[in-house]
Amino acid sequence: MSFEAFLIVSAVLFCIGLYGALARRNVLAVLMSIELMFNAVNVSLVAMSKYLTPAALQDDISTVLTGQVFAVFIITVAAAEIALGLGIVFAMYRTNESVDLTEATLMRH
Amino acid sequence: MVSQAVIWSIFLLPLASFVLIALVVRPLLNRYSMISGFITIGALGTALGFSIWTLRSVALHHDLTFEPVKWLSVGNATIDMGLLVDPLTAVMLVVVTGVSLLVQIYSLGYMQGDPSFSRYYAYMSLFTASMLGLVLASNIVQLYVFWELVGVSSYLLIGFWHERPAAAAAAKKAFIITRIGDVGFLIAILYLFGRADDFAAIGLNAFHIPDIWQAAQPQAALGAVLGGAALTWLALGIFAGAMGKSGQFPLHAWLPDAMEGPTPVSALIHAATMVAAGVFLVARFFPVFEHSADAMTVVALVGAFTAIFAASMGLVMNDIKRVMAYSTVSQLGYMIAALGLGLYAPAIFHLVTHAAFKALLFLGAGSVNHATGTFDMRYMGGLRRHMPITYILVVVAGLALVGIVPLAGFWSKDEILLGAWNGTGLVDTWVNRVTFSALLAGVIVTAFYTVRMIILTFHGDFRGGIEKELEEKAQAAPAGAAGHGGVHLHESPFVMVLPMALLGIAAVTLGYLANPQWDEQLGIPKHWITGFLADGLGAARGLGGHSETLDFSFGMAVVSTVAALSGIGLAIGIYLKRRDQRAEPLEKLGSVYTLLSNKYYIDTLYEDVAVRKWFFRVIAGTLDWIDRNLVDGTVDLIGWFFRNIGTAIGRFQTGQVQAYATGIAFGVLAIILALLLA
Amino acid sequence: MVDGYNGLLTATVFLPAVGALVLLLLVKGDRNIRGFAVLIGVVDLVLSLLVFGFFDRSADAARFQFIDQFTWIPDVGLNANFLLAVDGLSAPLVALTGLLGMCALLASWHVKLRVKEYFVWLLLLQTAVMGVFTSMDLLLFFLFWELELVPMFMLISVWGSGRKEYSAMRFLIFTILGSAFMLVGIVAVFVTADVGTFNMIELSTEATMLTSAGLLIPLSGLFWLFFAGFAIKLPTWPVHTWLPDAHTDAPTAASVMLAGVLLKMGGYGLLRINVGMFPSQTDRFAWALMALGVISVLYGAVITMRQTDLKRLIAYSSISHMGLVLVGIASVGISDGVLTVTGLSGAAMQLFTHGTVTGLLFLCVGLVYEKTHTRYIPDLGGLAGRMPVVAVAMLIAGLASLGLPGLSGFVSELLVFLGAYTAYDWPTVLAVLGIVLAAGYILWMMERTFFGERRDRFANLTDASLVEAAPLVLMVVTIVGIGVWPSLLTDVFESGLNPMVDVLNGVINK
Amino acid sequence: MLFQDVVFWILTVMAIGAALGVVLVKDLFRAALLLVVVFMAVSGFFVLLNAEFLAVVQVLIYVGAIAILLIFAVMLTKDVQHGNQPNRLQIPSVVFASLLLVSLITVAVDTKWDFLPAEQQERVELVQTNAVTTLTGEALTESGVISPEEQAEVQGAGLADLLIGDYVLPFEAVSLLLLAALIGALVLVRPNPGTGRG
Amino acid sequence: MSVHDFYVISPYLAMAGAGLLVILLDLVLPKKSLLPYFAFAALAGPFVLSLIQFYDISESTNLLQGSGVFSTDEPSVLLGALSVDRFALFFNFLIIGATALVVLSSTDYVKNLERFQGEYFGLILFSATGMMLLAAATELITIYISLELTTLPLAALAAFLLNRQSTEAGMKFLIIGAISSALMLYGMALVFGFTGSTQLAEISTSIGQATGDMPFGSYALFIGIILMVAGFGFKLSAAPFQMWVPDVYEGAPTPVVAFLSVASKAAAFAVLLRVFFTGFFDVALDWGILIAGLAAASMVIGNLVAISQSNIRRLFGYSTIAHAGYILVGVAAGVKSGEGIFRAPEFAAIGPDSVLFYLAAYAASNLTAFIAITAISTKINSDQISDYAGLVTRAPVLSIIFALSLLALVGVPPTGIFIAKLYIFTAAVDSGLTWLALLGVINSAVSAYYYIRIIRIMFTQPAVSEEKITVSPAPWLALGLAGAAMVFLGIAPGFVMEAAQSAVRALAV
Repeated sequence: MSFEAFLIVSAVLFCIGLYGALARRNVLAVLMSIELMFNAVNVSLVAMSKYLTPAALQDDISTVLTGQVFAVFIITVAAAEIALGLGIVFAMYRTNESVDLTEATLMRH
Repeated sequence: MVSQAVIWSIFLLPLASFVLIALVVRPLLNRYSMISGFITIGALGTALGFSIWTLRSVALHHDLTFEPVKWLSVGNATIDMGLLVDPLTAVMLVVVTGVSLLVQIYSLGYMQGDPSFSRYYAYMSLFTASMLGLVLASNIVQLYVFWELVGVSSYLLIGFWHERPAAAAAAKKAFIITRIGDVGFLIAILYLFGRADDFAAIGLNAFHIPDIWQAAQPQAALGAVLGGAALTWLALGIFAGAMGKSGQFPLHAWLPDAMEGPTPVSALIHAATMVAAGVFLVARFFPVFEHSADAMTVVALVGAFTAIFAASMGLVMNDIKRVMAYSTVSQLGYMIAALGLGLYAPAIFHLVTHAAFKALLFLGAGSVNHATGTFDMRYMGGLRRHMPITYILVVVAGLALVGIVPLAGFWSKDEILLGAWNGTGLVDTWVNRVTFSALLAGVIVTAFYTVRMIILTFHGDFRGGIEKELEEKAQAAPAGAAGHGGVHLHESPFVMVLPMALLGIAAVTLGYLANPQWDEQLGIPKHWITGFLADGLGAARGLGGHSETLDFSFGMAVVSTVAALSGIGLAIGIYLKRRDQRAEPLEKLGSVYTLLSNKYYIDTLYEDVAVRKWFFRVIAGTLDWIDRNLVDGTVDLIGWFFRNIGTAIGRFQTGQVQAYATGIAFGVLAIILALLLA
Repeated sequence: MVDGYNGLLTATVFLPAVGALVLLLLVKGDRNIRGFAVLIGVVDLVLSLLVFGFFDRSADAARFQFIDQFTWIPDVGLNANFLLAVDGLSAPLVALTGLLGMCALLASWHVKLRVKEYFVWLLLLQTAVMGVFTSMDLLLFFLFWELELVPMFMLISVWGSGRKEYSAMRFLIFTILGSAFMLVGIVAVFVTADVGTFNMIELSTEATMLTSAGLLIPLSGLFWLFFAGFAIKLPTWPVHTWLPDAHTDAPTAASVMLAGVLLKMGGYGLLRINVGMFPSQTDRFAWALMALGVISVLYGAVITMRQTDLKRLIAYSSISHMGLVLVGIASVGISDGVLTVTGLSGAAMQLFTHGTVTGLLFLCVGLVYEKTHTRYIPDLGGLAGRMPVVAVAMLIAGLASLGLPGLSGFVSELLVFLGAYTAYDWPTVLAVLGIVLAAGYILWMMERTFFGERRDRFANLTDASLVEAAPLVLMVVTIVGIGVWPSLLTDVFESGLNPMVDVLNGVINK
Repeated sequence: MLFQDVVFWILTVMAIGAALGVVLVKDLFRAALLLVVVFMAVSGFFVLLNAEFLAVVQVLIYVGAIAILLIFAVMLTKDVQHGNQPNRLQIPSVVFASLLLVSLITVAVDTKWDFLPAEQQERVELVQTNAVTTLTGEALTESGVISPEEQAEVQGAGLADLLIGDYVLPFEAVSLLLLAALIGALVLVRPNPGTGRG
Repeated sequence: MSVHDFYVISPYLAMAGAGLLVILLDLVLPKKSLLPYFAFAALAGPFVLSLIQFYDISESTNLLQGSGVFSTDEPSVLLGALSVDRFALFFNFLIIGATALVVLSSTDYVKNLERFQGEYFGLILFSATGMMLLAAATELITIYISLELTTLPLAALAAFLLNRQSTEAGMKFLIIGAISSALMLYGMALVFGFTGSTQLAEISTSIGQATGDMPFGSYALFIGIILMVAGFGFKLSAAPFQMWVPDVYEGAPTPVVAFLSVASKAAAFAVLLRVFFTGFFDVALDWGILIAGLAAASMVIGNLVAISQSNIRRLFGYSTIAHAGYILVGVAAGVKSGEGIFRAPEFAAIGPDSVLFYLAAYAASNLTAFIAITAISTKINSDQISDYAGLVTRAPVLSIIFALSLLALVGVPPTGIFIAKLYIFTAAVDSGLTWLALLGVINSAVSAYYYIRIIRIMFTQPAVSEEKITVSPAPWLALGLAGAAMVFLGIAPGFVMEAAQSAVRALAV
């Protein structure tokens, strides 16, 4: 259970999320995949917080929490993003009768 | 002593006449267009007087060097506008103003009623001014300037009846062909400027004609600036210009076509003066030419060949003016050949006499045309009964051309033949022999076609004139000829006959009186004109004193007369007694006749093969194709490429948002790879 | 450089623009608009003639005169000045612009479509061109250089004929592409370590000139960057293809301005910048200029022969004639000895004379087109009888174009050839052949258009009216005047070019 | 450490397996539920990484709010039957994702990370584990943080202190962000769309 | 937080407050048409505060370093997260100005909305707050939050019309934005992990210790910085992260597009400069090449694809990509390879100077164009370029101003972008990027083709309708202001240039 292991898990989660975000047709599935990516980042950040030396450790012990603070913000932003995202999804669903991204190609070329 | 202002005014008077007619008379007083004629004649009369004054002054050895006016400075040389007055100039001035004056008087009658009367006189004035400027020029660029102006005057006058397509085409042809020769002249000037530093080093101006003479003297104290092969090329460049203007083979093709102009124009420009400018040019630079045996050989051979070559075509022409045109080319060949052999004075002498009798011949042709409306000798005949004065004058002039004692042509042509036989040592002997033979043969041919022309025109029965011609050709009357349309067989009016008569007098007497062969006549010294000119040349070389002239040789006189008479006899024998007046006996010559009447196919070669086919279709066509398809096409292709590559890239824009995200992922990985590999 | 403010040049340059503004905002009615525009043209012509006339051409006079200068962009980033001045090279071109601008305005008397807009563009164009010839700050120079594009583009694409939009676009893209290279050149000059200035006066003075030390781009690179911009404008082979299109489809006045002064900007740029600022490179690459020049001369002339559209014909002949400018500049390439001003002076003269000659040709063609409604040569013929004034003007222009002595074209061609021959003899001889070709196409064109039998369908043609003839007369007088007394111009040109020649001699004999 | 390793591996399998499920299963509803599993597993990781507070937040926000919202959305959009179809970008997605994975793993393994020195481990752990609790002096003394300065320092290093201290600005900004997002969402689900065109 | 801290962040608070105020006013105001004017007036707050701050600090100082009227000796809690210096203030003015113009130009546009006009302006102002913060942020978390604060309201605004195009645009913007942020976050995480800090100043110190022989000296930095570039690249609309741009530009409300293309882009460049020059300068030689590559790709792709567009907003989408390319040239030109054995990167201030100037000029020109497009498309109800035919007869003055702005975008003098391009290419040549400058000018030439095509259509083709196009006073005012700025920057660029230089001096490492 080394630092690298956490990073690798995070990387795997991130890439699965990326794959999902790129390859799913349903917009909700894409949003879920994006959440996966955010979570993956959070795992890395917290792991770094635990294992690595903060630059200002000598001056300020609280810098060991930077990663966690970062994660808190990411979680919050993710929530906001999902809220807005779902708003757009509903609007899109109302006008398009579909949440399929391959059908949302009115504007192209 | 004649003053500078007087000499300048010889040139300026006709110029002023041109300006006055062009800017005042033509736009404002066109209804009174006769004024133009009088202005011109007045100006030329004065100019003639001044010219004679100048000639006298030169003959009295007055110092006539004047300070030139700076026109343009270029690097180490300046292009000046100045006066170079030597015997050659003086003689030419008189010839030009004299012939011009007579022709202008003649034109009063000939051009009467033409709607563009003023324009005609304006052009004529411009021409005369240019020609005089050319003669007076002291600077080679100045000479070139007037040389070109003379060319453009000729262009304007040939194309005077511009509504006749043939006239417009002939004008263009004349200008372009002479311009080809002028390129040589221009390159010679460029070469001189290229040596300007060397000139400047010894205090000379590369453009100043006397300085060029001086620079070409190998024995000059200052040392030769010009020499060797360069001198030959320089001389040949100048000669190229001369060839163009004087219609020497192979640049002769324009001159016969130039007969599309009004006949007085032909008389003045294409017989007496402008075409002689080539001879004048070679003479002007004779001190340069004579130091290159190679150049002299070329000049002599070209002249000799042209003399016989043009004469041969004159044999078969039906158009009276064309006969004379070829005759002119041929006679110019004599002069050029003479210069090539080193016979400076005889060449100019011949120029002078030729100016008189050839102008007369042309004016005679104009007179005939005035009566018959045509120039085609096949529709003339028997005119001697209706226009006796013209007949007599034309016969006199014709015999002068042939060289019959004691008419003017005899004396001058004999000098040339004699000089060719004797040689001057400037060229190899074989050149002398070849030239002499050609010129002698030329005498026979000249005699033949002259007599043929006289017989066809004046003897036999009248064959219908322009009316008959139109009937046979069934075509619309040429617009410009309308004024002379009808056939009214009678002698020309006085204003036309008077100048002819004066020229006739000159054609009879000029030869002997200008150059008395044995002793002083009427106060004119023995060998006056040749001696005068030869002295001038000596002065140009930097030598003082009197120069050698040729003494009359009975032997040569006999030989040339026999040759002339044999030609005359042959012509009389063939034409005068022929049974069918409409037939052309020379047609019996078969393919030779065809060759001659097609002018050796040279026009075809030039116009159809060289210009139309090779130049226009092949070269210009190819370049045009390249321009439209390759150069332009490349541009269009690039444009097309950019437009379409944009569309192609736009194809990735599928509208599906994840494709865009994939683009981002791809971008990230591409950057990683690129940086790793970089 | 001493700051100074004379004001004459500023007035000359900006008067048309101010006039355009006033026209746009205040003047109503087509008649008034025309009259006002022509008035502006006359005043600007007078101003430009004042510039030319009062230019001190004595030997000890200052090289640059009538200096108008103030700081434009302070020395914080770009250090550019508003700097107008003329030297002997630009003073005649200013006069030329005034003259042709005036003629173009007069030639537009019969424009019916969107009259106000038309004159506004035309006046703006004049300001731009005037600005190019008088700016002595590279940035300002470039500014005016670009400013000229839009009016020209609009003039062609709105008031033109034929494939006008295509042609206008082509003109635009070519020129912008050319100026793109130039811009990089300007930038590179500026950023060079110890330069940091756009001041063209300093950059063309020997002491403060660019040297190969401390350069980011080699001097040769700079030379070619500028050359690219000017060559397209000139235009030289093989970047000439925009010109025939633009000319063919442009309205008369635009053609006059395009051929008369816009092309001159290219030649002026070559002289002012390529020769003036990069003498060593000009010397080094003179052979290339010569090659391009000779090719342009011959290629343009040969293709001119094939043209059947009058304007296209003149356009190709312009390519040929502007090739001579390059040939003249190539006189710099003498291998030894002392360079004289001849060739450069010839090139400058060629700019001026071609401006007047081609301007006149286009004016005439414009009149022919206006009256016959065709420019297709085979449809024309025999016009001389119907419109003698136009025919005479056209003939004079044509003869000047083929280099007839006594008319302006001869002097410039002669000087060009004289100069170039000392450097490259045989190539010059080739270029000289161009004058035969010129005689060919000009006279053939005259023959087919004006001479020959009268056509019935032209029976009702009228000759040029007084207003139409006025610009013709103006130009003919100039052409003949310069032809007869060329020193009037050459002296001025030489006073501008001599300093360059002095520098060049230092380079050549190094 | 064995126990923690075992937990780590269990969580890893859970997280990755569920994540794969999220992106692969056809039924969107199940995908959403699997997403909850991932969230829980990540929460577990947080616990393992001394971030108990974060684990709680994770559960509260992700599972309690985000997942629920998503499940509602899945049900409301009635697209469940179409489900979680793949699009045509399968191959590039897999290729790019795996390439990125390779890069990221390289980063994880090959970077010379600046690991925490062993002597600091304990203090850091103390700060991290108790980020949201107020530690008594006693507890600190037990953990080896004895000097008053050190104690004060550790006591001032809570997450909450940071959020209203050093990170007050992002904290304020994020509140604005939430407000904006909510307003945005509110506007977008309004019943009567404007008629204006783009 | 001390009083001084509040003073420091007062422009941001004022901006956010303005947003809230407008939303609240919407609830109480009876006459909705006055709303834009209130929003406009509310911008005076942040503007005046920024102005005060501007005169309160001198060059290369930071309001947090104890200067200013409310200065205290106590270190601020904001230290490290924010740097309110001339650089930030330059962008404050730029963003406030752009926002003001967008608000003014929206007056006609929002009349189509029956409700939620307040929210429309509120979201714009919130987004503007984010942008201003972005320009001042010096810490990764703050940067991230500001970035999201910028992006999310814009996504909502893009979908604001709730028709198919608009929602699609909003959805695309949101999803691409989210994926980019995720990538960027991973990058930030790696950078944070390697350097042990989220503060740019500390990152800068640590980064110098990376000594591996891979690019950027370490794999974490290598991948981390590239992922961050991807995230910023989305905001910059730089290739290859640009593909969302045309679609969103086509679908979103026109004023929003204007806002997006001007203010959002400016903020993105601000943060790019801040992060790369303050944080990552030690590895500048590596990212210099990277940015140069992006610049080249953006210019080429933007211009080439724009040529074939028929929808004007789509065309402007590609045009904005191209302009991002030009500006990136300036960013790349900020790095000079130093001399000596180690060839440490040298800071070339002229690069960022030119970027700032370009952004100002681009803002003026592009806003002019977009305000004109808004005015026109509201009336002719079409975005097809072919429908702009003969516009000169229907709205002469508007057409002329629009044409001028198009010429400005080409870079024809005497407009701001000409000087800006000159400045940028000067910087590029100065830093040895002549090839890039050459590519840039050639691209400018290519761009003339499609910009001038629009002018040609407006001026030379016959009008489809005779109906005049009328514009209400507020957009006229906006158009006038933007147009004047556009020309002013070309004729007298010195003032803004000096401001840009003084701003960049604050950035200097």
